[in-house]
Amino acid sequence: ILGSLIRDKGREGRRGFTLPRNDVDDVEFSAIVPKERLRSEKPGLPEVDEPTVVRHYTNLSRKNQAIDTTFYPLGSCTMKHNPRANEVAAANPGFAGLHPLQPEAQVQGALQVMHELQGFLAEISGLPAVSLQPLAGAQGELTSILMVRKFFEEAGDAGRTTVLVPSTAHGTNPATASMVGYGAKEIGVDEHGGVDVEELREAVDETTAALMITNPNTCGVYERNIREISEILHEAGAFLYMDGANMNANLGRMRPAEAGVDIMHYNLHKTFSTPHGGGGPGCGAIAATDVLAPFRPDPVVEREGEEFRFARPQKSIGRVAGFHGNFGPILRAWNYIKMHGPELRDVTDMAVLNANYVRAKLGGTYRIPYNELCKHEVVVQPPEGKKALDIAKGLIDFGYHPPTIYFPLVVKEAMLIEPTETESKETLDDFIGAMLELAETSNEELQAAPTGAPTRRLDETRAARKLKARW
Amino acid sequence: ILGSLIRDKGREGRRGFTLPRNDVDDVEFSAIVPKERLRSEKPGLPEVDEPTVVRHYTNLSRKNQAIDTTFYPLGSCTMKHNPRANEVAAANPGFAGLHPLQPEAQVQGALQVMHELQGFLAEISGLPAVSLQPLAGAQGELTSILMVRKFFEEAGDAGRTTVLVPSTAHGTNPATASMVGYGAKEIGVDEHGGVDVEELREAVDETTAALMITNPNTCGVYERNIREISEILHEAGAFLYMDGANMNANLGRMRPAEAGVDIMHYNLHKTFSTPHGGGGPGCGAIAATDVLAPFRPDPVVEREGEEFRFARPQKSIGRVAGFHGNFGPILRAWNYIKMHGPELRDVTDMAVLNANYVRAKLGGTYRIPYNELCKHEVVVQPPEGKKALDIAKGLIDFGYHPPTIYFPLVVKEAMLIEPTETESKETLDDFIGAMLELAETSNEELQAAPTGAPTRRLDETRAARKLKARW
Amino acid sequence: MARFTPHTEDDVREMLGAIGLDSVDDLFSDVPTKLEKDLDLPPALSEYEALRDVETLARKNSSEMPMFLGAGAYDRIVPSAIGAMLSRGEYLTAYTPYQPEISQGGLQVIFEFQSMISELTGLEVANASVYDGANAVVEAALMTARLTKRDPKVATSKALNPRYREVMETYGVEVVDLNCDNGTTDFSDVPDDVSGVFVQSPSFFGTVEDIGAAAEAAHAVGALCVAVCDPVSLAVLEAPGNLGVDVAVGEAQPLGMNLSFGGPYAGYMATREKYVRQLPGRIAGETVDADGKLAYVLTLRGREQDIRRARANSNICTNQALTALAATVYTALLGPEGLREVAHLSASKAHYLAVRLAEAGLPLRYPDAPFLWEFVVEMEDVAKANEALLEAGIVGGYDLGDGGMLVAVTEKRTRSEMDAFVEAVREVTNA
Amino acid sequence: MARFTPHTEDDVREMLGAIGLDSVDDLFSDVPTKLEKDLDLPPALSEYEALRDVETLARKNSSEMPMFLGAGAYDRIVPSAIGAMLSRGEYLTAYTPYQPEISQGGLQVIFEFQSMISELTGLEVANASVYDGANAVVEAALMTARLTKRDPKVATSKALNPRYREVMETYGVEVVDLNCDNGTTDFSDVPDDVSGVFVQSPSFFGTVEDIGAAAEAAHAVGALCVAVCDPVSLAVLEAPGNLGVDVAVGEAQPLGMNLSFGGPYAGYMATREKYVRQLPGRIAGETVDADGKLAYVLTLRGREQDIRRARANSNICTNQALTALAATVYTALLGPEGLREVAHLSASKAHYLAVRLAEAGLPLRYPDAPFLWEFVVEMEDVAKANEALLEAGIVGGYDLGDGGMLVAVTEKRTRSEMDAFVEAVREVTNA
Repeated sequence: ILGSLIRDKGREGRRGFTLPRNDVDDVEFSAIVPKERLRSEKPGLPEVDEPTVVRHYTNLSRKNQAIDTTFYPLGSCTMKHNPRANEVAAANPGFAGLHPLQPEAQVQGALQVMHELQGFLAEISGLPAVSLQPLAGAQGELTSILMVRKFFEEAGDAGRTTVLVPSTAHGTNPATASMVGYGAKEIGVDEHGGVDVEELREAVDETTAALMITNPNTCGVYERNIREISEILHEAGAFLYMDGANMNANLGRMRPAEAGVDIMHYNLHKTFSTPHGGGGPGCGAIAATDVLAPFRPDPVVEREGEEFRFARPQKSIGRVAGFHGNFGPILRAWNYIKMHGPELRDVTDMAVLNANYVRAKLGGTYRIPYNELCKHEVVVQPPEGKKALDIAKGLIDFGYHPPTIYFPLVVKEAMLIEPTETESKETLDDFIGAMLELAETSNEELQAAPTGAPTRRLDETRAARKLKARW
Repeated sequence: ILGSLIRDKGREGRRGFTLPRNDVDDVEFSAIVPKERLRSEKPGLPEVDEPTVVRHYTNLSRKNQAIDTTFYPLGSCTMKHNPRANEVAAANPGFAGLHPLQPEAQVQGALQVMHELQGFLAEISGLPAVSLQPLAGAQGELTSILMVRKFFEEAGDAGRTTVLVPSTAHGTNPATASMVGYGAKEIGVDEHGGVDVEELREAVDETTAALMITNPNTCGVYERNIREISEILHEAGAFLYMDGANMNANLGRMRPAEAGVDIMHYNLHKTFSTPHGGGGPGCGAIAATDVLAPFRPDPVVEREGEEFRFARPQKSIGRVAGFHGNFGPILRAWNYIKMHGPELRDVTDMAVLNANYVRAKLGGTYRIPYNELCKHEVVVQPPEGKKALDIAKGLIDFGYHPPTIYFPLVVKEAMLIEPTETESKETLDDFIGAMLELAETSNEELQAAPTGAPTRRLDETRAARKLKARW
Repeated sequence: MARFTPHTEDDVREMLGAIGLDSVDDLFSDVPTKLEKDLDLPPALSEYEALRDVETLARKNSSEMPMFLGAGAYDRIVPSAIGAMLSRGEYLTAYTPYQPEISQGGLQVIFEFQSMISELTGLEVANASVYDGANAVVEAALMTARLTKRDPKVATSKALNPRYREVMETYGVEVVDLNCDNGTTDFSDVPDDVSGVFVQSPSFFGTVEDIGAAAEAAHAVGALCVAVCDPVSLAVLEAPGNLGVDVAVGEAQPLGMNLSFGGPYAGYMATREKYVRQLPGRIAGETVDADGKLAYVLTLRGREQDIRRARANSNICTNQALTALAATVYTALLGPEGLREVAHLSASKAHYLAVRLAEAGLPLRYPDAPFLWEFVVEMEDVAKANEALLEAGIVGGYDLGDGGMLVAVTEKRTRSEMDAFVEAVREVTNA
Repeated sequence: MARFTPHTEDDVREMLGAIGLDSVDDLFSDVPTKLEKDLDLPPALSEYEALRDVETLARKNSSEMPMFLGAGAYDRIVPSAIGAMLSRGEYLTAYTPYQPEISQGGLQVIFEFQSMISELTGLEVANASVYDGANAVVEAALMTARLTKRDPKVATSKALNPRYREVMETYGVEVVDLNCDNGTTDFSDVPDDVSGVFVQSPSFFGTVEDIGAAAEAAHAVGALCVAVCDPVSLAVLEAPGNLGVDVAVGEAQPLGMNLSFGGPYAGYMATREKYVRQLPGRIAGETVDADGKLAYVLTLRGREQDIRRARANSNICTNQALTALAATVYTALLGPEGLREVAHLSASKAHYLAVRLAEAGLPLRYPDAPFLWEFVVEMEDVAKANEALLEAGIVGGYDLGDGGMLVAVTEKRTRSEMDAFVEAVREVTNA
């Protein structure tokens, strides 16, 4: 029963929701719309009752693991606990029922939230010009690079054709560069896992629009040459963009502005703990220097006396979202930051402590390619002869969500472990114990894993070869 | 991990909740309370963080089955779907934040809800005098019998010492009679599963205070002699009390008043679908004739013009609850009834249809002791040689919550199946299929069940013999 | 068709066919008193319309204002995580855990609740909760009668919440009054035929009573001592179990339950292990399953109505499982230090307000009795004061009806709310 | 210590010891640009204080009023069961289902969402959703460019939501204007170098467009046709897949999502199977596990950024899984008949209001164009009308800035609300 689709649980004529009675004259569609534009066949949607719907989606949920059920050290995704206060905030009908096009005078509370959050994000990054509009991290990247492009357009500098991307970068970075029309050129890493400064120096020239850096990078390593890197770019008239996916390692300890970053995106859902919702929605707010401020998406929120209002930045790239951004995550991030204040630094401190603790305990058994201080995540490799995939599937049988695997690409059999600050030492110790035990488990046994999950390993090839993406 | 207690997941100094800062001078307890009245040792409570709390109780919940996850035909408990609209209603801060002792002028909305529900329950039962105060079905029984006792006290009739209880009654009935100080005398059943009228006639005399009847009774059978029964009692000056646990079989089809019932209790949580919450809270509202009205608990809600107010019934038995009753379930029942209106009858119709369908389909394989029309539940017996307990445990492995077993006591190896109206034919067919398959399963295999649940069968004797009821 | 029933006309026809009937009406052919008319109820509303009505009536209430009402129910902070847990369908829509194999979640919650109550009260065993504080009190009174084999008769004072006393009287418990003129009870003169001596601390008037004296007095006459305690106070006040009491009971509402116009709340009950068989209500105990794995189950069922029927120790059928879950999650979130801080904030603020009121010429009724966060202040016209407070957007204290206002101050109250309280009351008093 | 971190001082000391460090500061010794001051943020608030601020700001908004605003986001009934499902921690706090064995719940939801979108649009394959309707539109535009191997250039009219057009322009899509003077678009003059022809129906002005004509025009010049459709309208309007379109996209917000000041919503995208490799975003597909058991998995990953990097068909990383769940639960609850009824109620009411406004001297701008539940009414001073409406407790329509008010009427609106609307507007118009 659990496996069957909602449509299979229905029968023609069943209804899961009752609507109000019509209190005006009934209109016949055939009387108001030309017949050929009207639907000829009823869509094949479920016809089910509320009890069936609730039971179906409750049981489906029970086939998911999540932070609420298990440790979820998915590297680069910052799967921290989501405070339930944020959910109460987001459910407030005074916000949940607000239409995005209501006149500004009717939405002063919402605008104040946005304005305050803009200020918080400016302070945390040191970059004064914020936009909350991008709807996800990847869109924050795109927005940033679009702003860079527009800057050069406005400056009449047509020769900027390339965006540099370290080989450790998230896949979204080169994809973003391409979408904006830049060639993406890869830069290698040095022996610490950081950007190879010499290679960078050689690559940067007058065609360079920007370097897209992640700091700490996806090897979990702080870019110790960050100042030199930014100087190299700035000397060439190019920008340093920072992918903020890893901001959880920086709060109150490092501000991108002081490191020479010109523009960055936040993943509000990661760093400021909006529930990830199974993949979204998120918010990819950006923060930039005053130089790039005029290019921000339209609109941003400004304050005039006691009034808040929308404003179009002077040379805006235009809008990247239908409305003002994902207000739900915006409200949650605002609430989260207010519950922490300057103590946000503790978040970073404990996240980094946890990652280094895992590093210290796994080292010796697992290979640590960059075994120095890591920041909020650590990349490890299984013992010789073992596959990251097998260890990951083995972890499932221990009740854990596996780390990110096969990323960063620069590390073979990489397992990127991000414990986050909300996990206790006991949880980490248990996880470490499982990892050590798996290192001793035979490959045969590992390859059979998982055996205790709702399914065993899937035939992914078949899914792609015989595409069946609907009922 | 899942099995360990919340206290074991903590460590001294951890905190799961942050309180506001003190904005007045700190008071030292030693300065305001004599030292010997102050706590000498810290209580051994968990010291855990919010992430741990949320994960712990989320994972515990996943070891429960419930209506939201599975068919739950627990006889006499009316495990129907709980509409989520009721939860939204109950969460409304305009009700959830209301103090029970706020002056009446401040709580007119809440009083209106109570007054309207009193009216609905009067209409549904035909009994005009309602009290919403009893906090559970069992307390509704108690309240009813206390009212009966008070009536006789006021009438100066000291000779009423006995309450009659059919052998099919819920255990709460005789327990209630005892608590009120009555002797409980059992009446047997006739060949239809109904009260044995002849036995009743012989038992009723001037010492009889009341008969506590359940209708339909716990054999799922409508008391076809209900009128005769009430006449017998009334002629003897005694009252007919009805246990309303089974009101789900009566809505809009039968009103206790017309059957001669003098007083009854409702289980609002059963009939009107407040979530059962793992055992409570419920609401055991009562409804009575005008004769018994003056004895209702203090207070009831009255309307005066546009104003609603609390009033003490003239000869009230007093209060049975600290405040006005379980307002949460009251609000939900009110909302539920408003969403149904006179169509409440469909609830009963479909509940009775479902039970009879199960009866028709199981008959032949299972023994049906009273194989006539049943109402909203049906009592069956496993095939010769099989135990109700084993079938029940076998159902667990099919993913079902078992029916009530070994009740009613008058039927050996009884399995009391109440499907409720919110289950689909497909669900019933699957359940019936499982029941039929279990009838064919060897006892050996059955006795091993369940094997797919979070635990296997428990050693209940050990729990009682070596009581360990705390960490 | 009703709103939450799946059946289509085809379903109904097929099912009637299987039963061998022609119509739904036939399902009721055995009902001699069939109702032939429609119920006279307002027409069915859709969910949206019904919830609109809820909102309309909610707005007729004065809610979400700073509140100084207590008297048995307290306006405390309810952490957001509680609602998230209570809304889990597996808790919300289950019933009494009769089938322990698929109810381990609920059973362990009860076990943890019991453990927390045991820790707070200093007593060996607690039950899974009863309906509310008042019912815990009356069940304790009946327990003392069964244990002492005396008639249910308890000695207590006006410092016991009058609603608790009323419920006891409804249940046929005789109540003997002890003196409490100075706000604390005098236990020196307990009649020797009572089954129990009841002491509430903090008392109805907010004062911290001498529980030890009550226990001594009870035992001197062969009675049991029952303490009635606000569980939050037990973070700072001595555990009743350490003061000689036999039973501790109380209202668990302050542990994370919404005020909700008086319910649902939960009553807690704890006692010494030797008295456990007279403890009413559900009890979850530890055991093992067929594989020897630790598990929980309802135990000592022999005490209960469904087994023992007329000879059960109470007719109580279920506990308040969901509100007990709220108390469990609350206590886990707060922990001993958090509870202590709740008590500390409340007491600090209450003493601030008491001083400010005294300065404004509104004296404490019991200046010599220790109190935590609730106190009686003398006032010319309490009703008038409460009206003035309402006008200032404040829910005032409880009118004792004798020129006293019972004022409760929780951790939610701010200095500025208290200053506004004093201001509003002062104006009326001076007028 | 921050609020949601478990570590005690002992934990920290022990862990630092294991790492071989003396202090937490040492964890940052590799950071050359260490911040030496505290962040200048307001002091940390407790949960209760923070939520009090939320409430304070919420009250500064004009919410919970009858609303006649649409223009891309609609005030529809959101069934209560949706919130109950979305708050399940297993959905709420999971991430992209990279590990399918422990993500079957989320994956099946995506599969069901895709199926429903396929059914509504009449197209073979849908993705797991993108950020919002506007982004679905621009992604469709880029798709047409990839598929036609032309520059991204689309022909459309002012009847396309201007915000969608703006986002296309931001992304570098060239937009060519078609005529739509009478409220419906004239597709007879499409330039032959466009990659796509876009038709929104119901259009931004609420009118029902001729999608078939758009498809024919597109194909005539070797371009693709993209239809932008309100999914609720697809319960009654012909499926775009049956009218020759190649891609259908739109805003899924009307399917059970709160207005939430503009987001989170979800954009849907569906296309013909032959184009699936150019469809951006996540796609869940059916497969089997090692035991041959049916299961779901993210598939065709080769299109995506994490595999293909610079050559991916989009930089999109995730879908809007939680809001897509809302759409899925909504559509399941309503079903085809329920959706149709939503459409029917909305259309009936909208036509009632349009007639009443016309009677009051406020005519439709496009009297000859068919519409469902949104229409443009001519008005002297829209801003003034909206002020009058606000005074009457009503959120007015969308000010087109040219003497037109775009009025949306959903199933929530009542006759009396509409009468009040007419009344308020009439007064201003007559004044």
